[in-house]
Amino acid sequence: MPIKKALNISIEHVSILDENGKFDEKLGKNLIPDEDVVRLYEHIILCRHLDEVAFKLQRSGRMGTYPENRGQEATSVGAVYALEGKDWLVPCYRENAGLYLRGLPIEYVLLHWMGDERGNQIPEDLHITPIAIPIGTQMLHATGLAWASKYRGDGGISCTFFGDGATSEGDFHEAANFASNLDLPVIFLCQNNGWAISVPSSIQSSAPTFAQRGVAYGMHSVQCDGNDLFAMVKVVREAAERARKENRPTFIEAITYRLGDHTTADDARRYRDADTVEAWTKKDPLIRLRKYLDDRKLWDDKREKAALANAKEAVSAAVKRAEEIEPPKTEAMFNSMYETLHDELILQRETMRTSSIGQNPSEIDPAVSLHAQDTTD
Amino acid sequence: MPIKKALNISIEHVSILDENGKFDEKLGKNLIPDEDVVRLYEHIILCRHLDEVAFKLQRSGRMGTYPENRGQEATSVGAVYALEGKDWLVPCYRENAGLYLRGLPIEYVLLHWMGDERGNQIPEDLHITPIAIPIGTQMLHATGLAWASKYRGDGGISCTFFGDGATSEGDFHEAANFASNLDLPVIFLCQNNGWAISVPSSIQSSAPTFAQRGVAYGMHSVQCDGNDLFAMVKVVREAAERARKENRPTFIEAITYRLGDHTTADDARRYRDADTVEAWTKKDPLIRLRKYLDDRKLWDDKREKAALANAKEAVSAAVKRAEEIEPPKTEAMFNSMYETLHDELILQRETMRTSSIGQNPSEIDPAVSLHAQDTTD
Amino acid sequence: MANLTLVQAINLALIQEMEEDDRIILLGEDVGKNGGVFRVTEGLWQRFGGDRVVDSPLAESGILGTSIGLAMAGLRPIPEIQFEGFLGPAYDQICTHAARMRTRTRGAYTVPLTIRVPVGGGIHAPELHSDSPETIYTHTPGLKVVMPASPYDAKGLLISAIRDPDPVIFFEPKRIYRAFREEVPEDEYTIPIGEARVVQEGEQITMVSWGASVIQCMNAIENCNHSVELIDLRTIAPMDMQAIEQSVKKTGRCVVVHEAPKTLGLGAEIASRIMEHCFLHLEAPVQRVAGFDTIMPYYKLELDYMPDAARITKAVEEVSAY
Amino acid sequence: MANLTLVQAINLALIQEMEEDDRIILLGEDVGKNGGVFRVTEGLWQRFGGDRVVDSPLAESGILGTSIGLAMAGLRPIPEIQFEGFLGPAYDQICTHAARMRTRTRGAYTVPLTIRVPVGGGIHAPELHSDSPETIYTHTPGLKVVMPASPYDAKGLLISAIRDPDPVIFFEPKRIYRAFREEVPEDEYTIPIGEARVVQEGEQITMVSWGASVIQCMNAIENCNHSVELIDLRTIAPMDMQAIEQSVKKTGRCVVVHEAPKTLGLGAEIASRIMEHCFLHLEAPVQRVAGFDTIMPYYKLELDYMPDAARITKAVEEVSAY
Ligand SMILES: Cc1ncc(C[n+]2csc(CCOP(=O)(O)OP(=O)(O)O)c2C)c(N)n1
Ligand SMILES: Cc1ncc(C[n+]2csc(CCOP(=O)(O)OP(=O)(O)O)c2C)c(N)n1
Ligand SMILES: [Mg+2]
Ligand SMILES: [Mg+2]
Repeated sequence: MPIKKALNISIEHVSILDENGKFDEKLGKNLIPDEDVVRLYEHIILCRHLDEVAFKLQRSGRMGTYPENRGQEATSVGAVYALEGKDWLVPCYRENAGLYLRGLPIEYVLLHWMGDERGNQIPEDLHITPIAIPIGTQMLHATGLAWASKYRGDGGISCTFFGDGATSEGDFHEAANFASNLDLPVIFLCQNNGWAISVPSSIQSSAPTFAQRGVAYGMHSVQCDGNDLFAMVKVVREAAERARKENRPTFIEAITYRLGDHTTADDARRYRDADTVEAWTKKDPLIRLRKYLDDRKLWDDKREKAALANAKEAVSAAVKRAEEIEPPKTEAMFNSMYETLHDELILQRETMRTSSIGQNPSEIDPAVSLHAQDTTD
Repeated sequence: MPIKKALNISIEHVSILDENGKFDEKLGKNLIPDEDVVRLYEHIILCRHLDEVAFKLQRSGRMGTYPENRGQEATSVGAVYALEGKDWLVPCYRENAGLYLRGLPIEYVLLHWMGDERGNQIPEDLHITPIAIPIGTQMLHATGLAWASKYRGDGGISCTFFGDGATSEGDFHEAANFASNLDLPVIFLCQNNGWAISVPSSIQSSAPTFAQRGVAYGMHSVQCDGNDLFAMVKVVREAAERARKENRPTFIEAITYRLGDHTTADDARRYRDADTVEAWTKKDPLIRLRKYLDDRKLWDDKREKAALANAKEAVSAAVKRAEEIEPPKTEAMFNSMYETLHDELILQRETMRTSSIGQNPSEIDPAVSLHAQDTTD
Repeated sequence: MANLTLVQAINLALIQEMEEDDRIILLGEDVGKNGGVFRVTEGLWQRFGGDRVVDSPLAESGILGTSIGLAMAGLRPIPEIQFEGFLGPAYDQICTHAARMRTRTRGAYTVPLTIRVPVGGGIHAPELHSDSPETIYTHTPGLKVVMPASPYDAKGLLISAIRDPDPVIFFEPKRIYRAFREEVPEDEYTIPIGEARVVQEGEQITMVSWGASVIQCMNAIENCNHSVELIDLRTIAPMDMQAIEQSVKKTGRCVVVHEAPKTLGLGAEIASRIMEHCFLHLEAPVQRVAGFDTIMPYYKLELDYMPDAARITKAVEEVSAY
Repeated sequence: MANLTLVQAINLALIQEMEEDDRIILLGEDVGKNGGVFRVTEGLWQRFGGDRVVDSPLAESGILGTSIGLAMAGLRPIPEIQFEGFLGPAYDQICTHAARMRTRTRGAYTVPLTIRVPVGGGIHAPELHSDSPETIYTHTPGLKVVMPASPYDAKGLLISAIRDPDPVIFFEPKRIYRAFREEVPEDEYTIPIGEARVVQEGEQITMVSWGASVIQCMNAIENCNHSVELIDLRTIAPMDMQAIEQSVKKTGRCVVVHEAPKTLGLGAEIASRIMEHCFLHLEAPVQRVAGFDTIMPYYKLELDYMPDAARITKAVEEVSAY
């Protein structure tokens, strides 16, 4: 057979709670206990409210650039719910909802965007790495963290979050390739939200799916509805099991949509039409979750109101904590450069100068400026 | 259908003249006219001889590190044969055989490895870019060159050559992704020769094929026997047509084997066993081509002898040209830094100094060293 | 003549050069319909179409490497890297290929491209959006590095960069993208790469700077009792040493001001060359008012990091009292 | 005590540290069964197994980025980059993450890793196998940069680097990998990072160098009529300015020698600091004997590019006649 098949592959798409609130009982059964669905729904309400508040903080000059998570919350919430506390979360910047679920206090993220490194001083036991600004780079850290877990045999795995745009970076490729070839327990969770700032996802990949990116590495790859909390929990749980039991990575394409601007520095009306956004608004994970809860009599307007009130309280307390933190001391920018600072750095910190005469004021004494007089004639 | 197929894909493996010399008449018919098979066979004989000579040149200190092509010649020869003169060849360093077929004088490659930049001063009409030392980087140039061809509408395409190891680099990913998403006429020709120096290809990819790397980009991908001149011509010709007519890239995995050491600086016995090498020796493209020609009465020992004599003459003439070139002038390292050199560079070139006093010898004159005396007391 | 911001001056230069030369292709992240995150390429996609103003995949090595291929084929690509902090992934293509192709091939291949990159701090941006990496590329032979400090210079220098047969990194000081306006001629004009500008003449102290720091220098000079000669380098590589030498031989004192960290910031090269060229004329050691040898902090502390008028003024006073 | 080459001294240090500390993992291209292309890791794969000595895929950003993750988790990865010319793809991970993680997180995360990289010219290697990129990483706050010039120092410095809680780039001057042997104690010992070594004392001229150039300096001094004090920096970042200052205040004259291009080579920083710290003691401008501001040429011309004893000697004579 001179022409023969070298490979045959297919990728599945998973959906359980669809955009109309239709629930697949078979797939969804026992996936999430009722009380947890309620809790996660409340959590998303809180995160949604936080986004609103953060947006206003930025607009009123109380915070720098901020990236809304609005509309995408189910992706990270579902993923983190499906993981264990010892598993590493290696985020980009659009998965706050998941990080809070793990236990990251809200003010950390606020502080980060308020231009304060203390927002990254993440408590050790949370197993969360700091928000990654350079796109695509953090996936390699996830690979390394997973490797450490495997090396130590501590049973932990890594889950790294990134956007459709991030899959275009070489670092994504190298991370996925390392994970697959070295058999590392990593979940690559691609949040395909349709956009990388103003660039549509079709420029990042002209292939029918992003999920097939994972095929390159011989990695199990799957696509799912990222606005479907249940689908997220299912695929991440399966991926986590694959990682924990077989040390094999998984690539997940979660299809979602960025309902807001890229960040507060962006104006999405410049490059996308309102109709598409409108259509996606109807696929909001909150809407279908509410319907799910309503159908099962797990929720009502009173509880909704209470949840919102709780959210407001929690968010405003967090904002207060973020805003009332004492201003960072100037010396902070020196102090954590190394475990032990070298002389030049100490001198710069003590004098707040880089000009040598200023660092050594005795040199300004006219008595020592002999030399200057010597040569001016 | 909450779980549905998002994608179904398969990859073909093409073989026409197999390792036993068995020829698939249907696929191979009219692929290469007899006289061209003879010519290409003779060409590979020449390249094989060149490798031997180059090896000896290195061992006797007349040349630096040199990478043998031995055993892989059919890959690049088949590819270049299937392309047109206006198409860009964007090589790594293990496709000399193809470059010579295009018309690159042998002494260019020799000069390169003799540590002489003039070996890269490639005549314009050859459409060959210089040997690329940093692995993986040249594929992006191929993407850009193909883009320029498309932009100008000159009908040209690009074919870039690289190894199995190179597919692990982020630049490969970015090149393939750009080519696919911007619809550029590029052929990505992966020479999977089993090794990246001492590292087996299984460390570069644990997937069943390298060909599936291309699937990630929604790119047509195919695997073939890289030691089969006919299969190479077929897949590259089809890829070229796809590029020329549809501006679509193709990923080709050509399975071959590095029969020699990685380079003359390597000793492959340290990391691989003789048996595997022995087995691959039998799959040498020359052996099966000779059988093909014998079967068709296109060849005999007399012609073989004549071909070898011709090869010896051509190679020794090339070595002579490479060795008899006048030594490069020191100033050459300055002269092509920019189209117009800046003052500092001219000064460095004229004085061959970087120390300022040396660049301005008047400063050494005792008459001007007044200052020194002034301050020593 | 129009009264333009630096952003508008660059935009105008791009339009005019693209009208003249259809070998020019712009590429980068968000440079198309959106007109760039700073709106530098605003309107160009609409004017020249998607074949010449191209939103690329999110991959800086890809942008640069592809541009190198375009340039080797004789086109004139102008890649944009969205922020200086994202030059990192493109570093390898810039330094191992763009900078080396001409000399590696002894002139058979050249890489005429202009890499546009917003640079520097002071706008309350997130991490990695406020750095000053000019040392990295100035230390790399084969590149030219340009950084304008005014709208007028921006237009003239960018046109020179685009027409230059060698790779040029065009750093745009984002802090002054819209900080002030200046009269900019409608017609095309060039400012030669490699020539500094004496912003203001003076007799007692030479001050050397470039980019947004030039404005800090002007602020410092305003409230200063000394006669300061301010030189705006405009081109960082190659450096106009003649202008510096001439001035320092007159003043005998020099202060260099830059945002990049002190250690191996460009100030080190300037100070060394001044010592080499003007040793007998120096009345005081050349002073560097620079960023600290720390990572550029997040924005709450960025103004503590960056040289400002106060730090510059102090250095001026100290160096003149020396 | 054993009489070892620099390669052997490094190999020994790796073995001893790996025996002591099972958090150490080596990774890189060909470091496993093959023992590295320079045989620096020879025998380690056989001794410690494939879990601790790992042949990685061919991807430098991958090697570094993965190492950063390993280090953040508390392990002590020692990645090897096969040649300095291939640091390019790893540049972004080194500079945007390894160097920044501690200060970005105010100490919550640290990146204790040792990046081993053969460096420099003089061995007739192909393109991009002979460069000297120390400036790039010395200008990047958050890193430490080390380069030994002898087997003894190599062992002691490498052990310090491995035990250092911050990221260290350990440059290995490949030209002297096997150029000579030296007595190296069997037992473990450390040489502190940040301390220079006075190779030879002298009164008239201070000479500062590091790595393989130290040998060129010694050759130059041998045939020299002046009393030269030779300082081997050993650590490039942070620099031992005290040692330099002390010497230059005594001699009043200084020559710095390095392979990297002159412009913004480390010589610029050393010269500037000397001017800043020793202005009134200087009898002559600090002289830089460095690589030219060209791309390191292919090997036929590499010796014309690199500072050798003849160029150093000339500079010594000139600076003393000044
Ligand atoms: C290396 C790098 N290049 C460019 C940027 C600028 N930038 C910030 S976010 C972004 C788009 C990211 O898109 P995607 O990965 O899809 O994530 P999303 O914002 O949609 O969640 C870009 C280009 C960056 N932060 N890092
Ligand atoms: C960026 C980079 N990293 C490392 C090297 C060192 N190196 C040279 S060849 C090689 C292996 C290449 O393997 P492959 O791509 O399979 O090509 P082959 O040599 O097998 O033809 C390596 C690691 C390099 N040249 N460039
Ligand atoms: Mg996105
Ligand atoms: Mg190979």
